[in-house]
This record gives sequence, C-alpha cells and structure tokens, in this order.
Amino acid sequence: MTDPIILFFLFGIIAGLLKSELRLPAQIYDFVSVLLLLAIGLKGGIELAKQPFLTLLPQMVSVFIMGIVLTLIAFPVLLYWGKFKRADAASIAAHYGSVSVGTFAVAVAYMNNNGISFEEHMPLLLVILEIPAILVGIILVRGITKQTQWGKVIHEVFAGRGIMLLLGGLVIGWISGSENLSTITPLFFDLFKGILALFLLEMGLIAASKMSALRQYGIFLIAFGIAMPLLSSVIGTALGLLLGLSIGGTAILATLAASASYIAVPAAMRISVPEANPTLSLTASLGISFPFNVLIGIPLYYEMAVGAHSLFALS
Amino acid sequence: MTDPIILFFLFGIIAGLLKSELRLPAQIYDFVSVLLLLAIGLKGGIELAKQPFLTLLPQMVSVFIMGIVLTLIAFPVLLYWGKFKRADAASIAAHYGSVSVGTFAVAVAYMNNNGISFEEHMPLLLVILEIPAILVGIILVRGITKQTQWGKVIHEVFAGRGIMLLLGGLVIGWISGSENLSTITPLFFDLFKGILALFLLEMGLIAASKMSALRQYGIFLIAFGIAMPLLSSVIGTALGLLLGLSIGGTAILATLAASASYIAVPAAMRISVPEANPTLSLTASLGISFPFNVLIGIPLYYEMAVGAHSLFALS
Amino acid sequence: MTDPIILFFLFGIIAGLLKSELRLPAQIYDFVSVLLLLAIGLKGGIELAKQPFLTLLPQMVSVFIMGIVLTLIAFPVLLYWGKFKRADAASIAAHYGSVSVGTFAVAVAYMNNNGISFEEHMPLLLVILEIPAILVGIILVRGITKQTQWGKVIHEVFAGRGIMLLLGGLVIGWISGSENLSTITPLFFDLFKGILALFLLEMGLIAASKMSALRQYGIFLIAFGIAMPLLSSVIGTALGLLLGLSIGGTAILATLAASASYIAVPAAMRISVPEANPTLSLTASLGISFPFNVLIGIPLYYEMAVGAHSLFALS
Amino acid sequence: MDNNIRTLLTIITELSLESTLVKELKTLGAHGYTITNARGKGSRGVRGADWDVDSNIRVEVLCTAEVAQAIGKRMQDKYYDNYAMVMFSSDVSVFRPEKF
Amino acid sequence: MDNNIRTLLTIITELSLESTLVKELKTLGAHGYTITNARGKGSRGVRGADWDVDSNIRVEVLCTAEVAQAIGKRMQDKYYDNYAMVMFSSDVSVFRPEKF
Amino acid sequence: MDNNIRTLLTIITELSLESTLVKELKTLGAHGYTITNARGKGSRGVRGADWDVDSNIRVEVLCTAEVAQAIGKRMQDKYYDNYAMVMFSSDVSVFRPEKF
Ligand SMILES: Nc1ncnc2c1ncn2[C@@H]1O[C@H](COP(=O)(O)O)[C@@H](O)[C@H]1O
Ligand SMILES: Nc1ncnc2c1ncn2[C@@H]1O[C@H](COP(=O)(O)O)[C@@H](O)[C@H]1O
Ligand SMILES: Nc1ncnc2c1ncn2[C@@H]1O[C@H](COP(=O)(O)O)[C@@H](O)[C@H]1O
Ligand code: NA
Ligand code: NA
Ligand code: NA
Repeated sequence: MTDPIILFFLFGIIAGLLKSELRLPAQIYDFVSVLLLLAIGLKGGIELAKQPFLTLLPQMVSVFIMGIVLTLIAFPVLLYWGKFKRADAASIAAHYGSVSVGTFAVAVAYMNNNGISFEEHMPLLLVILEIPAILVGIILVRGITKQTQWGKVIHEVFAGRGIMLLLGGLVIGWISGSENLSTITPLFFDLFKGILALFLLEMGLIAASKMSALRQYGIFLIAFGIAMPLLSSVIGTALGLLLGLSIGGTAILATLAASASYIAVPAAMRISVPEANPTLSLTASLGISFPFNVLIGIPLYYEMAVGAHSLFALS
Repeated sequence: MTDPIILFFLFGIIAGLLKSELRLPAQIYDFVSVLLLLAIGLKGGIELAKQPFLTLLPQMVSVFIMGIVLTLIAFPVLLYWGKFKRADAASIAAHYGSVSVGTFAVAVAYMNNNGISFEEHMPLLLVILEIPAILVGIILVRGITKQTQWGKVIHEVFAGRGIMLLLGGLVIGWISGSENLSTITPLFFDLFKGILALFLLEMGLIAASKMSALRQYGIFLIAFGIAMPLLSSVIGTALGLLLGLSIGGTAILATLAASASYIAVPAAMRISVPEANPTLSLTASLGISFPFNVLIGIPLYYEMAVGAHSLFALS
Repeated sequence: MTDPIILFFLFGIIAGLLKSELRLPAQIYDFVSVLLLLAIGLKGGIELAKQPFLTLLPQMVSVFIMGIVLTLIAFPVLLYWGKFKRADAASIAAHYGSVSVGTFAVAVAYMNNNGISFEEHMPLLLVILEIPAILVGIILVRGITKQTQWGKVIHEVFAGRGIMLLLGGLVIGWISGSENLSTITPLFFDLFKGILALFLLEMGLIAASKMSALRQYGIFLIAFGIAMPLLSSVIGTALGLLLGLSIGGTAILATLAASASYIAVPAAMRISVPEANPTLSLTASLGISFPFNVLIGIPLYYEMAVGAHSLFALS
Repeated sequence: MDNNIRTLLTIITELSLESTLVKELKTLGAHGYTITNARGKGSRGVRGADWDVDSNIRVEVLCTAEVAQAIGKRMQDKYYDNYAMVMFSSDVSVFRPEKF
Repeated sequence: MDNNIRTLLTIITELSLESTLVKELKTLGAHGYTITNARGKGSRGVRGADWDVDSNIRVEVLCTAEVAQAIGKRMQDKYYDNYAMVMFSSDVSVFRPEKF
Repeated sequence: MDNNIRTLLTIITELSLESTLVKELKTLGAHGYTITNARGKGSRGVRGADWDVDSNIRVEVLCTAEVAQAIGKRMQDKYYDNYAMVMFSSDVSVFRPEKF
C-alpha cells in the first residue's frame, strides 16, 4: 500500500503539469522546510546523545569519503559522455555527490511504515554527506589555487539555511536528549508526517515545473538522472555492508548516496561556480532523480539492502 | 454554549470594524486555507473508500441539479427586482448557486459539537456543488455560443486552487483509507478545529472590510443576502429528505445550499465574466450571507431538518 | 538542565552573529507570534472564567500603578545619567515600564518545567501592564496638553496587534471556559512549546542583529539594559509579596516587571513620539534585556521569590 | 547612448489577471517581465491584499516603444473597463538593449 | 501626448507609517496609491524586514505636479526628521490621465 | 532644480545574489538601496518565485551618475554572463539630494 505522502507528491506533479492555479507562496515552502530540517536534526541529535560520539567517527569519515568518490565518478561521465562544459559537469556532479533531505525524509517514512529499524543517527551522516561534494565540485573547476576564497566557500557551505538548521537541530537534540524535548515533540515529531506531506506537495509542483524544461536538455540528462542514482545506491549499499549497518540503515545510506541535492549545493555553486548553469543541475536533480528516488528508488534500494545482507549473511 | 470558533469569527469582525492593526499577511490565509481544504477533502475521501461509489451517484446528480436550480432562481430575482445588470445578476446568482467551504466547515463543527451524526461523504457533494453554478452563470451571460472558450472555462473551474485541493484530498483519502492516513492525522485532523478558528478570525477581518461597502449598495443586497440563503436552505432540506439523508446530513445539505461561494466562483467569474462587478457579489456573499449562515443560519437549518424529519416521520 | 527552547534562542543568536543565511520571512514570524499571543490570552481567559473577576481588581490596579512607577524610575536615570534627549529617555523608559510577551512565555515555561505552580490568570496582568507605561511615556514628552490626540493614542494602544490578540484570546477563553476550548487545544496548547521554540529562534536572530548596533551606543545602554531589569524585578517581587501571590506567581510578576516591551511600546512610540530614536530602545530591549532575562534573569527572579517568601515566611 | 533607450511600461492590476496577462505579453512581443505583489487604492476602492481576491500585482515590461504601444492598446481594448488597472510608461536607458 | 504626462512620486519609508501616510495622501488630493513591501538600507541603517518593526514600504502615487508638490512638502515638514524616508519623483506618461 | 537630479538605477536579479550584491553596492559608493521580492521571465526562462532558488529581487539604488556608471560596469564585468540580470536607469528628482 503506497504511503499517502507519495500521493501528495504525485498530486503536486499532476497539479503542476495541468498548469493549475495551485501555487503556494514561497513563505509556506520556507515554513514547512524549516520544520522538516529542524525535526530531522533533532531526531538525529537525540540519538547522538545515546552513544559515545567517537564510535561514529569511522562512519562519518567513510561517508565523507563516499561524497568525494561519488562526485569524482559523476564528473568525467558528464564531461566526456555528456559533453557538458567543465563548470556544468562539476556542478551537476556536486549535486549528485551530495544529498537531498527530502529524499532522506521519505526513506525514513518508508522504513517506519514497514516497521524496518535503522540506525537513528543517520541525520548526522546526512549533514556530513552534504559537504564534501561541494568542495570537490569547486576544486574541479577552480583547482586548488590561492585565489579561491576558501573562507568564503566554507562560510557559504555551513552558513546556508539547510545545513544551519540541520546542525542546529542536531546540537539541540544532542544537548537536550529525548525526555527534555518531550514538550516540543507535538510540533516537531507528531506533525512530522503531515508536514512532510505538504512539503512533498510543493516539491511535486516544483518538480513539474522543472520537467517542462526536460526536453530541451535531451535524453542524456534523463538517462544520467536515473543511472547515476542507481550506481550511487550500489556504492551506498556496499559501504553500508562494510560499516556493518542494519538492513534499514544500509537502505537509507544507499538512498543518501542515490539522492541529489537541491538546496545546499545549488546555493553554494551559484556563488562559487556561477558560470555553471543552475537549470541543468536542478532539472536533473528535481525533474528526474528526486521523483525517481521517491517513487521507485527507495523500495528498490531496500530490496538491494535485503539481498546484499542475505548474500553476505550479515543478518 | 456557542462554539469558540464562532467567537473567533466575531473577534475578527470586531477587530476589523474597530480598524485595528490586526491584519494578517495573505500567506497565513493561504496556509490556513490550504490545510482546511486538504483536510476536508481527506475526510471525505476516507468515507468514499468505505462505500461503493455508484451508490452515491443519485446524490451527486441531484446535488448537481440543485446547483443549477438555485442559480436559475437567484438570477431573475436579481435581474428584475434587484435591477442589476445582466452580468452582475448572473455572477451574484452563480455565487449563491455554489457553496462556501468555510460555511461547510462550521456546519460540520456544529454537528460534531452537538454529537449529531451525518453522512461523512458530504465533502464529495461539496465539490460537486461548486461547479454547476459557475457554468450556468457563464451561460446566462454569454449564451451557449461557439466563441465561449469552454475548454478554458472548464480548466479555470477545475484548476482553481480551492477545487484542486479538495479534489486532491478526496482522491488521496479515497486511495489511502483511514488507517493509512493515521500518520498525517495529527496535522490535518487533530489541528482542524484550531486551524478553522484561525481561518474564521481572518474571515471575520475580511467580512468586516466588505461590510463597510454595504451601505453604498443599499438595502436590496442586504435583503437578498439573507433571504436567498433561507430559501436555498428550504430547497436543500427538501432534497435531503428526498435523498433520505439523516437529520445531520439534511442540515448540512441545507447549509451547502444556503452558503455562497467566495473562492471558486469569484475567480472563475473574474476571468469568464469580467464585466460583472466582483465587489457586488463578494459584499453580499462575505459581508452578509457568510456571517448570517455562520452565526444564525446553521442552527436554524438544523432545526429545520429536525422539524422536516419529524414531520415526514423519517427518523 | 536547560530548557531546549533556551537552546533555540541561543541557536538564533549564534546563527545571527555568524551572519548565516538563516533568515526567516516576516510572515513566519507573524504566524508564530499570532499563535503565541492567542494561546497566552486563551490560557489566561480560561482562568478568569474560574474566579469572580472583582477579586482580581486589587492586583490589576496595583500592577497598573507598578507600570507607571517603573517608567517614572527609568526616565530620570536615562535623562540625567544617560544624557539622552528627553524623547529618547521617555521612550526607553516606556519600554521598560511595559512588558515583553516573549519573556513572559519563557518564564511560564520555566515554571512548568520545574513543576512550580503560579496564579494562572497572569496573562491578564500581562495585558494590563502593557498599557500604563505607554501613556506615561507620551505624557513625559508632550505633557498633558490639549493637542495630544488621546483618542488616537488610546486607539493606537488597544488596536495594536499584540494587545488585540491577547485581549481577544482572553475574552474568548473567558467566555468559553476550558472544556469548550478542548477542540482547539491541539493547535493552541499542545503545540505551544514548539511554537515558542520557533519564536525564540527568530528572536535570537533579531536580537543578534540588534547586538551589532550595541557598541555604537556605548556602555551606558548595556549597563542600563541589565541594571534596570534587576531593579524592576525587586519591585515586582515586593509587589508579589504584598499581593500575597504564590512563589511562582511572585517570580512571574518579577519577570513581567523586569521585561522590556518590543512590540506594543515601539509601535505606539513610533506614532506618538516619533522624534524618539527607535534603534536606541530596541537595542536595549532586544539586544540586552531580552537575552539577559531569558538566559539569566528568570532563574534569578525565581530564587529571589523563594528567598523573599521564606524571609517573610509566607509559604 | 540613444540606441539603448527603451520603454519601461508599468501595469498595476489584479492578481487574478496574472496568468492571462502574461500570455498577452508574450503574444504581443515582450521578451520578459517582472512582477511584484502589491496592494493599493484607486477608483475601484481599496485593494488591501488581505487575500488573493483583493491583491494587486505590479508588472514591469522593458520593451520597444512599439511593443509598449501594442500592449497599451490591448489593455485599453480588453481589460480597462472590467479590471482594476493602472498603466504608465517612461523611457529608461537599459544595459544590453539587444535583450528587449 | 503632453496632456497625459503626470508625476510618479515614490516614497520609501517605514511600514509603521503606512496607515498614517495613507490618510495624508487622501487629504492631499491623491486619487490612489500602490504599496509594495520592501527592505533596504539608508542613513538610518539596515532595515531588513525580518519583522514588522524593521520593514519598509515602497509607496507610489500617480498624481498632478501640484499634488506631488503638496505631498513632498508635507513629508518634509512632518516626517523627514523622524522617520526612515526617501522620496523621489519623475514624469511618466499615463493612460487614462483623467484618473489622476 | 537641476542640483536635485539623481540617477535611479534598478537591478532585477536572482535572490541568491542579494548578499553579494549588497556588499558590492557599498564598496562602489552607494549610500543605500531598496529591495523588493519579485518574480518574472527573461532570457533565462521563467523565475516564478515558488521557492528561494527561483526567486528574483528588484534592487533600486538612488545615486550620482558616476556611482551608477560604476555599478553598471561592475555588474557587466562580473555578473551579467552568469546570472539572471536586467538593469536600467533613469533620472529622477530627489528630495534631500545630499543623501545620495
Ligand atoms: N493614483 C494612483 N497612484 C498609484 N497607484 C494607483 C493610483 N490609482 C490606482 N492605483 C493602483 O492601481 C490599482 C487599480 O486602480 P483602479 O483601477 O483605479 O481601482 C489600485 O488598486 C492601485 O494599486
Ligand atoms: N540611496 C538609496 N537608494 C535607494 N533606496 C534608499 C537609499 N537610501 C535609502 N533608501 C531606502 O529608504 C529607506 C529609508 O532611508 P533612510 O531614511 O536614509 O534610512 C531605507 O531603508 C531604504 O529602503
Ligand atoms: N523585458 C523585460 N522586462 C521586464 N523585466 C525583465 C525583462 N527581461 C527580464 N526581466 C527580469 O529580469 C530577470 C532576469 O532576466 P534574464 O537575465 O533575461 O533571465 C527576469 O527573471 C525578469 O524578472
Ligand atoms: Na548523492
Ligand atoms: Na449555495
Ligand atoms: Na517591565
């Protein structure tokens, strides 16, 4: 039985393609995404409070490296096969080396819906995975030269709204622990699924608007927008196994790998690699990969995790 | 004991008439009404899932016809007694042949408050009743000529935000069924009354601004704004009896008949019958009929339903 | 253990000082503060319903007088020691003679967190305390002359959004009583702490922007922004004892006295004493006193209340 | 400098007309437009933007004098009588005139 | 064409002044106005529109040169010294000049 | 009257450029600016302001002709090729010219 939040997403896409008058003011999008980001951060932070931070270091490091690897895989593909300009190839690659919070939230909902347990500290890995791709993307264009203002870049990355709210939530959740947060759970946790439904409705509307741009970019972008997530998910699954994650955790890590950023990376690229055409990367990320992951990918990645685990008899 | 949401409405009216600084940004109105429309649609959809759709067809058809009838009754009254221009008469008539979601929500709250049961699929009838009046209104002005772009009109009607959200909610609720929706109920159902209170506060502010325009349109509009709902409610009650609805259901159908649109119809008329003065119809619908129905009408229509049912010994 | 909402406030301040991209649209601020003001009003109104209004008259009158006294104490200090222009001294004084709803909400949260009971009708005193300082502030500048348009001033004061919503909530809560409001509690009461957390996040961002203005106004303003609340809290505590309030009630009254307005008073001063520089008063009130009260003051005032009560063996 | 003078046409009208208006602009040869939300007062009374129904939009179009003429005429013929609408134009010097 | 030239007066000031300003405009003979929300920076520092208190409005008034003069004078006399305010005007050619 | 003529420079560009742009304006000698949120269409397609990423801002700067020139040049050199951007200017008569 499909989760209703998926139906909200489809509803948004249809309403968008029908050119309906259903447009929601940007402020509603802001409100909804602020709640989601904080809630995800808080959830992760609560878990961090439960275990010694250092035990997570290996996971954090390897996820950081995965972000670099994914970007370096996508780049040549886009440059040579896709025949994109260097800046565009690097920018798109960075989007796919990073993550999408919305996709992550849907994956979490999928696991909860099907009663699949997973490592609850995933939001921490989510935050970490946002970052390396951005740095790699910039280096691929600018090289490691003096004149790149890395200070500005770092600020750009961490001071962005998305990461700020995730980090803020993580730290607050971490310091407070779950019982202290109980008084704010009605807003951040009880409403979470409903807010996510609204968010997906808006994402559907936005995705639809990007799809209209699709044909002008041709078949390669579409192919890439589907193939890359699939490839990334395999890498994510493998890493999940290496790190000894549960089936659910492996599936979520695969989803993180497969997801493409549409908040942190676009913002950073716009400032640091302005010559890259943002329509290209957002069309791929929002017009193709986001719908693909939400509608088809996540269940697929879960099956993959199940298969892999049984294969290696880890669970 | 009056329902607090009614007090929120009165509060809004008073704050408005006092020319207070209490103005809420349109985006809050948008957010609140999006939640209401989706929630109402979802509620209705859940019920549809419980019964074979076809059994509702008679109700749907007769309600559609009622919409036509109500518009055709209001039109000549406005044209000959009201001495309105043809376009204005048709537009106002269309408003009263259609429905007001806000009024419906208050009626539902009234029934719940007094523990009165009713057919839960009413939102379906709500959506259907929105439509015929618009088409009739346009035909009354343009006639059934080639040059009316019906395609555009139909799109205008169904692609409007209000109907889109109601339909979307209906379909999602229908497909999902109640237990699947349980995860999003905290936002859409538990908060419903509170959100409705905020909505009525805003409606009160808007109604107050329309009231100030009242005197310049004189006594006839006021009389019509009260008499028409009363007449319509009788027709609605009669239809409720014919359809064998419960007392609660009859009262709600009477309320639907009595209510006047302020979202779908104004939007459609603005595009399809632009020569009609929107201030006229909105002053009547929001400045008079909405407050009348919310404050006086609904309990009255309920009494009427009780009386009618006992009269015809149906319950 | 610090209340998480305090962490949200700190998070806002830090994000602000880091010049992060974390800026929330004003409409979110509006939505959040509307919910807070209504909720606080409703809470207070429910309590009023429980006791004969007249019994509260002594408290209301003495709190009103306290508002006048606090303003008259602050004024000469600012005028002679602070060397401020008369208009500025009067305006700042009015801010400190009045109250801050945000600070009040945090104090209430503090009491609940630590299971400290207090007189639940405090919101009534909150509303009353908002007003006298404004009138005194204006008189200090204009004198009691004919040409002051008192009608306009009174309207300005009561028609302001903040007081309107508090009063509206109070009256609705009073009329309805708690069981009638049960249907809207999920939005207004269950979400309260979470909404307050969001509100404090925004206040942190705003406070940070005011802090940057601090150095240009120098040490006196900073000193005043901390000393005045401390002094006021002593007066508030004393009055609490006189009125025979509980320990919790005394602490809250001390907090009310110590808090400085940033909504009602600035708005009124801007219209009635425009020559007063709003940056001065808001820098002190939001940049210094609000953070001081929220982070340090409230626990301090509670200790003071405990001490005072034991001293006079009242409890 | 002359060759970079273009007409800035500003139309203030009802939000409900936005999608229709945008289509018209395209057919009349405008290469772009900018829209901001607005509220206001005029012969049709106060439009306070409390909700979509009484919200205004402020539409700016940078174009050649001819296109501006055409848009003006179309507005006058089709929309003036029935919609809250105000229109005015002035010459501005644009950068990248070839765009407009 | 000359007879359809009017003055477009633009006032950028504090949101808190809106209701007062609107009353003034009426008394000074303006037939209408258009307001958009704005943020900005000037001699009184940054006004970032993070909340009502530091929000700006951008008010446009289409009117005759005389009315524009009168409004300008009133602003100068009553509001300049105490409010964040900037004002400028230019001639624009309006459609339906009789409206203004 | 001449001595109170200043240039009103209007830049319509991407929201994401706001903080960068504001810094540039300061360094180039503008004493202030006014920003309103906008949506629109141009050579880079529709920017519908459905979310921050495709939102526009409309930036107005009152300044001397020289400063306007400098800003125009800087925009042309650094931002034109890579950002959705339109820029135009006109002369307006300002009150309190010393401010700009
Ligand atoms: N004299 C004016 N100056 C500036 N804006 C105006 C003026 N008259 C009308 N407007 C704007 O144009 C809209 C429609 O005007 P009207 O068609 O006269 O009702 C109003 O809601 C205002 O936003
Ligand atoms: N040079 C300028 N160009 C454009 N807008 C300005 C300028 N100076 C001030 N403003 C606007 O006018 C408001 C008030 O200006 P001020 O009174 O100088 O603080 C500012 O917040 C800006 O929105
Ligand atoms: N001809 C035009 N008239 C008015 N605004 C325009 C025009 N062309 C572009 N714009 C605005 O400038 C933004 C960037 O334009 P562009 O760089 O051509 O995509 C657009 O999103 C519009 O808001
Ligand atoms: Na990825
Ligand atoms: Na009806
Ligand atoms: Na105080």
